Amino acid sequence: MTKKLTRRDFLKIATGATVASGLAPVARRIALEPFVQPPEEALPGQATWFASTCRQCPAGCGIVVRTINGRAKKLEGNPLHPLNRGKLCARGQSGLQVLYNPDRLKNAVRQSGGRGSRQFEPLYWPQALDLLEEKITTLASPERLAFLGGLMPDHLYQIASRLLESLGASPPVIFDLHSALEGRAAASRLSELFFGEPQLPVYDLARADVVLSFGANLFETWMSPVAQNVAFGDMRSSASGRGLFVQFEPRLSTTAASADEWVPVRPGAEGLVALAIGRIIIEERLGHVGSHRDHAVMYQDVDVREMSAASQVPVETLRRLAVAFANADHAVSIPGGYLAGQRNGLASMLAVQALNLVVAQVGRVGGVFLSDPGPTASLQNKPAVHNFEEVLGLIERMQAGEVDLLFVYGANPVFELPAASGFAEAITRVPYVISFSPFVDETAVRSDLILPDHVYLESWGYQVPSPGADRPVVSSQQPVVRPLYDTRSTADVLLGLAARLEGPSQALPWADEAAYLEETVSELNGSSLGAYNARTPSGFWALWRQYGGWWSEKEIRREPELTDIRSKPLPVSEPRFDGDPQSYPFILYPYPSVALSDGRGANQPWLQETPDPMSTVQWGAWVEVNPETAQALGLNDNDVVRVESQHGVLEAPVVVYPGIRPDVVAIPVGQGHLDYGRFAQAASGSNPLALLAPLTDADTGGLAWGATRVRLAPAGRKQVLARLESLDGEGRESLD
Amino acid sequence: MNRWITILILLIVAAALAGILITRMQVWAAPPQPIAFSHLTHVQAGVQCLFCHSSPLRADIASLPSVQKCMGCHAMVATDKPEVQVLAGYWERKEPIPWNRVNYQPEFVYFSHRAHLASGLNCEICHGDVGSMTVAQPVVKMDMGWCLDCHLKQPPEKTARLSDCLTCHK
Amino acid sequence: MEKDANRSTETHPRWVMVVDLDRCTGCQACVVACHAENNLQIVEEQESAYGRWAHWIIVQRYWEGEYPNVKARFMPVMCQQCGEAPCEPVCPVFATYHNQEGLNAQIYNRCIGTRFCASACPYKVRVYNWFDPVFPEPLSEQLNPDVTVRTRGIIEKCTFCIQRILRTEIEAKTEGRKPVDGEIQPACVQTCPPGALVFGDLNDPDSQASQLARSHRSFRLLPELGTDPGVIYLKGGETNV
Amino acid sequence: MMDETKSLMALFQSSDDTSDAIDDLHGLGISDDKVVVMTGVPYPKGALGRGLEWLALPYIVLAGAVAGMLFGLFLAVITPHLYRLDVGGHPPVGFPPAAVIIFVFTMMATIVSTFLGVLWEMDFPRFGPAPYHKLVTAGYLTVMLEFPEALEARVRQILESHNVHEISEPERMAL
Amino acid sequence: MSELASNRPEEANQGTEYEERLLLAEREDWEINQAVLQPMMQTGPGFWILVAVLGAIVAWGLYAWGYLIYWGMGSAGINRPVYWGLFITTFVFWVGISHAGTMISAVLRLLKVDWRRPITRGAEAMTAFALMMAGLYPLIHLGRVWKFYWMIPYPNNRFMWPNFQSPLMWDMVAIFTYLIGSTLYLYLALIPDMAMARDNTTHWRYKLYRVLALGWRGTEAEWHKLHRALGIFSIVIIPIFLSVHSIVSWDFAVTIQPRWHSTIFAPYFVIGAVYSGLAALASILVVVRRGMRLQEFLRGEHFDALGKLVLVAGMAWTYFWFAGFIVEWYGNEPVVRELIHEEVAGNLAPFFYLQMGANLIPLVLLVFKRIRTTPALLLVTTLLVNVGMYTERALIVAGSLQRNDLPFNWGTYRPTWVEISIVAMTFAGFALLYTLFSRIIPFVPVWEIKEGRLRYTVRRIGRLLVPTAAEIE
Repeated sequence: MTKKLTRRDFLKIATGATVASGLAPVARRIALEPFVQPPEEALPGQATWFASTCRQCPAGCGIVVRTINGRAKKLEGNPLHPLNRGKLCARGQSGLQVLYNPDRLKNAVRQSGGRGSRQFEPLYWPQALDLLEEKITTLASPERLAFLGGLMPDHLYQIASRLLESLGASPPVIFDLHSALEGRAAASRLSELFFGEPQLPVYDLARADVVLSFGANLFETWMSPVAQNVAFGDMRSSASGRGLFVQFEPRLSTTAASADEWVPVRPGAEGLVALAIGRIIIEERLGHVGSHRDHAVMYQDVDVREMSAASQVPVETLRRLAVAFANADHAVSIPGGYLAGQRNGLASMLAVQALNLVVAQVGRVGGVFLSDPGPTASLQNKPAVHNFEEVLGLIERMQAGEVDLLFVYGANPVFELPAASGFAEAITRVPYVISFSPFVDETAVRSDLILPDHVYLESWGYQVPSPGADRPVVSSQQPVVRPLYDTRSTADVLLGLAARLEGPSQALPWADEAAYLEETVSELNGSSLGAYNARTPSGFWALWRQYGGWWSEKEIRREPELTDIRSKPLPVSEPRFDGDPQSYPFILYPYPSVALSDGRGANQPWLQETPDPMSTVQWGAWVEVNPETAQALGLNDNDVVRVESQHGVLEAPVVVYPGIRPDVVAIPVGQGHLDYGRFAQAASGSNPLALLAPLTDADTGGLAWGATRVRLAPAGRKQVLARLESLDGEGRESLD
Repeated sequence: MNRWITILILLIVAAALAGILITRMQVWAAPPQPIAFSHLTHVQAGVQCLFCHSSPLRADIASLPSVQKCMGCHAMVATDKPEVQVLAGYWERKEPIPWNRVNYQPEFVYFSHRAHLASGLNCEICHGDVGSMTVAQPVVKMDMGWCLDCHLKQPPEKTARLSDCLTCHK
Repeated sequence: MEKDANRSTETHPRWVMVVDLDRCTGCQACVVACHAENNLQIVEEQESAYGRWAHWIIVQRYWEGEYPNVKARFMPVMCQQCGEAPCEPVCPVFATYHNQEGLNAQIYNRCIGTRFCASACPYKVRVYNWFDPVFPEPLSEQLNPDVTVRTRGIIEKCTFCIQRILRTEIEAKTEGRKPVDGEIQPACVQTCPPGALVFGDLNDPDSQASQLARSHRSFRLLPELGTDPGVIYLKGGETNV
Repeated sequence: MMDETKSLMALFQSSDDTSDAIDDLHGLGISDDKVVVMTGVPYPKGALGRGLEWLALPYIVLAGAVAGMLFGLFLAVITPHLYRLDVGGHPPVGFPPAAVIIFVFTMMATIVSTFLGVLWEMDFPRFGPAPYHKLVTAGYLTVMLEFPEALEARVRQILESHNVHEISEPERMAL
Repeated sequence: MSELASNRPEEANQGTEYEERLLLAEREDWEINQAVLQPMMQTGPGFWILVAVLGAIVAWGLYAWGYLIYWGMGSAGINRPVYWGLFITTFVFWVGISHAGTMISAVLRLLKVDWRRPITRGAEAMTAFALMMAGLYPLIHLGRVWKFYWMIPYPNNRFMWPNFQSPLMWDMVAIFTYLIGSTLYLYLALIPDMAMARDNTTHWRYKLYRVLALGWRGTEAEWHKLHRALGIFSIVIIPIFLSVHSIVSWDFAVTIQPRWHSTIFAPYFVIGAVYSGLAALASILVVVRRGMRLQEFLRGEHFDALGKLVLVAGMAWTYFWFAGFIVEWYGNEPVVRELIHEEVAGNLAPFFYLQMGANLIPLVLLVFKRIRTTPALLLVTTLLVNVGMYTERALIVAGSLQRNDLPFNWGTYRPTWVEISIVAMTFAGFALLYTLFSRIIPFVPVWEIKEGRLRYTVRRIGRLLVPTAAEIE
């Protein structure tokens, strides 16, 4: 796109405002209903564009929304946004179906028949707030209140934590499966160890000549997929050639399909590969870094042959890649989510990050650097996410009956936590559970009171993307349509609650979240970096909404100062798995589905209908098995197989998958909803978390979701998966 | 003369007539409206089309006036008239007025007032002299033949595009 | 007929789409974008499994080699907008025809559903509405008013987002100019994160599309059929520079 | 000077008798057009001594065929230009499709005109009343005669001589 | 005639050959009339049960069609890429059946083949009814049947005309023409018999026949004109019947779908049509003969001759099939190779062998006169042929579509109850029409029989008396 064009697109974006009750598309109605009061921007039947932020995943891409007659019609990437530069992924596109989902709660409800009865009795918001207040005030002690949060906008987190703080309760526990699968917690721990701060670094694919990605599914769900996709495009046609992109992982993922080389590493041994490569570089003084002396310590107890044997990657391959990596002007190695999913997660990630150090790519273009928060730092006081251990802690407290009141926001722990972690059972021990979910998901069903939040296209907020871009960025979020139903922003609910309690009312003096936001973001005004400035706060507020956020015009990177990481040897740690190899011969690889991510997309028919890139299957879930394994077990495509771990069992049809290690079986996460709306329940397929062992990586406390062993047994049934690809075609592209 | 042939001819003629009749049926009664709105009165009072139907110069559709706009005048003008009181009722209840369409294009047709006004047409050409109607009613059957009639009369360098199905069918 | 005369004198764009297989990461963004823009129906699992899925663009995936030296490639396939389309002449009612901008047009409400075009299409990219689409309220609010909703018994297919082309052209006209290259973007092109899709006018030698089309990597799908597709693929595994 | 004519209907069983009788009647000066033979079986032309009259049928058929061809031409060659739509890179009018259409419509018109033509020729439908005898289809060769009353005796005698099966006043019955 | 009978020398040994032919010689014309009219009048319980059963099937089929229209094409088993299934298959089948009618009565009439006389009407009726059934399918398989009139060329306010480049348009007009042609042909040859029926019946039948007879008296002029008209008809109808099935074949051949895109399709389809049509005619005659006790009119010699025709057509079909197959096999074009593999060893194999068996075995059987002349055996054989031909059409239509140039898009096809019910409906409908027809219209063309009888004589050749047909006219 030309710059000129970006301007024009930008001009289309109106200054945001909630829109008066709209018409349906005129052509589709015979009866015409004109506005009572026409909104400022909206010209009947003409498109108006509003800028906001996508909240389908934690990445925080900027979006522009095409609205007609007060109804959102299409989501597109915000062309000005430094992160996604006008692009948007499948999940982002599908945001409309969150807004227009037929299974949304239309108002606050109480389960009249008790939890799980699914009998919902509507509640007026004042009543709901009374109930809330009563529950809070009657608490024996504030410690007995717990807040479990998942994907939540920054300002809500701040309001919530302020509230809890002022009540004297413990701060929210933030955990969601999506973040766990991309290893957010581990990644920020890694940053602390390396750069002394939790901020997630930016891996500069776009300008790298060699990319070694260790279990990072860059183009699917990991961190900021759109940005990484865009970067990949640039890398492929950069002036210095198309770059070399190598993917290390036990299963050939969608990302690996785009890579130049896929190295099937033994699960959990990625770190060992990285160590070996680093060792080779140092031994053979590869690359253009003068001396490797100050790295020597890190690799002192690394033996290349051992590593090669342990990871089952031949030494020649290691050497070849080491040479390529070291000799590149710009090279980056990326520690991905799958690493964090192992019990030696942090060790592996350290080893991978260390490679960037060895070839001196830290802080460089085409390497790894930290994005400068600039003035956004003040907005950014939010932990990435908490790790699984803290959640286990909460579960214990619930088990022990130490929690009387539980708030759940933006997470669906019953679905997202390993069944073996016992959350479903623990929640029954909590006397009163309040969910803020706009949908009746598995957790909401187990709560007494549901106070549905607006969906993101109806609500306010902002987000500092993490990992950020090559410059300071804040994405702003604003209602692009008037709320469809009598739902209420959770932030407002909490503010309203605070106003009723004397302690919190001091801590949270704002009338509503908009007021809070306007005040907070006005701190950005007047910054010399900003793409725009305004004379008045209200002027800034307008521009902030019109641009869809605030960011710096020019690129600013930050070279992190390193910790003493170099001074001690890197840990060499073998992967360990749950279950013994004899009775459980296969390692389970649950991976986030491109469309459904961790399952939160399962209620959106577009995403259900979106084919999985590799298996081309729509709707269902399946088990990916290596051809030779399949042959050994006498399995074919569509044969249902019984997958059993020490903790659970599930049945799913087989996809014979050439790109997976014979000792690994993969199952996509996301299906298997028992609640969460008609589309989620219509889809066949089951939830692999039923199989997972509730293990953690001791170093980070993160969920070791890749460390479970399973066994397979044919179930003797067939189930035809909704493939695009014809099995008769035997995968041929053409016949000659 | 053989009756056989006559019968045949008669049949053919009858069929032809019926066909023509069916395809050329044009005007039908004006649809009932929630408010007995008289264009005549308003035009006589000197109100221009574009005052109420404000958007056609900028938008595809010629918008109906919002209740607010109606009240703009009728807050004081002719407040004693029963119909105006009905209008006021809608305003108080903050309800939109459920007008019924008079002229409409089927849902598979893309029609832009803006484009047509830009090419120099004016309202009467298609909508007839609505100003003289007490209750608005269609004057022509806005079907494909009617559109093409005009589109094919355009200068030759335009007709190719104007007779391209995709220009109007969506 | 003077119509032919001005047909020949007028110069029209030839809309083409260039698909750079070296950039495509199979992320499926185009698929959902297409659903959102063109009001495609949701057919649900059972029907999909019986080959009745309703995507206008699909990303075909091809395996190469055997474990461990296995590779996978992606290949987005949509209506190829053939210059010499086999699907056009067989339609008894002109529901599909070739317009002057090189588009293989499909007029939904003219279609009577013989499925002849679909049988004749060698790429099998034409989508048939086996049943009426269902949009449980309020999902119907997502429907794009610029695109009609096809009922049962109608063939539909990728239109290169004709409604977006026309909108941009009209906008440009009202601003008294021609659309600049890259201004017209079908939904899939607009959203494609790695920028694998490029849309443009092949008759304009300077357009990005026609520059790419001249690349040594460019090839067409099933060239031996001589359908002169309007979708141009760029071979993966190498770049122009 | 003709006094008013008389008409008789004679039924025969054998074709030989019939033709002989007719020959003799000719001898009496009863011209061919005064003799109508009705049979239930198609006898070879002239078997019963009856000349053939001219038929317009072939010309009707020809006319029909030409009309059909013209109509076909109109559909195949003219209509594509009435609303010009290009398909598959073909010219608006191609020879093969046009040929098919023209052929088929020519044939259709030929068939229809043949049928209408022959009805026209027979002046059908004509539901009487007309002189007829129910025994015709039962195999009797029926001869309808018209002659001057004066000859009646002679005629009857001739008919008898060729062992006629029955002689009767022709009754005009509804058919 | 009587003298012919009396003239017969006692000593002459009478070979069945002409014994049979002269069977009718002893009959008076009115007896023949009675012999033909009698069976039409008797409608016993068996008849009504048959009608009821067929009617029920038709009704169910109509329900299925309604279901199809209401819910959409999806309720049939077709899918991507098999967009055409049983509907088109059965359509081709019926068009094929319709071909024998004209083949028999037009061609044989033209060639003055004499054994045609008793079976022409049955054949013509078969043509008309088969075409009526075939004509339903272009409607049935439309996704939006309520818009079918867009295929009719008439001036309209949309300024739109149908696309005459589309084989479906050729199809429509050709089939319409053929339907008109064969119906008029049937009716024209019927008029004298209507008169006969008129003279021999009372009540409603009389009224009906009277109208249909159009006032036929049997004057020489009428006979003469009728003959001329029939002559023209039998010439004109032949190119039509050739064109119809060629056009049907072009529905497939004009696409570039592998295996369809073939030049031999037109003649191959035509000959296949004749093969299946003649076979169908034979089966029908056997059944009707039994049902209406027409043994006197439909005799071994007719079946013998018909059997020979079927045999010839069958051999011709085999030749054309092979001519196509060898080129496909030799050309080894990938998709076609794949299809052949599917047929010979793949999932289409059962159908392939069924069709080859059912089409070729009859050729062997029909060599034997005993099979040709024994109605029961002939029935089995000819039914076998039609099973074979139906399967062949299914393989061509639904089979070929399962494979195309992009293996990613291959598929399979399973018909649903809707399709099967509708197909059953047309078969039942055909039978129903035929059954009613046989009770209302003289199944045997009486006047033609009489004409034939009139033309026969017996000549003595050596020791034998040999029947000969006069060469006059």
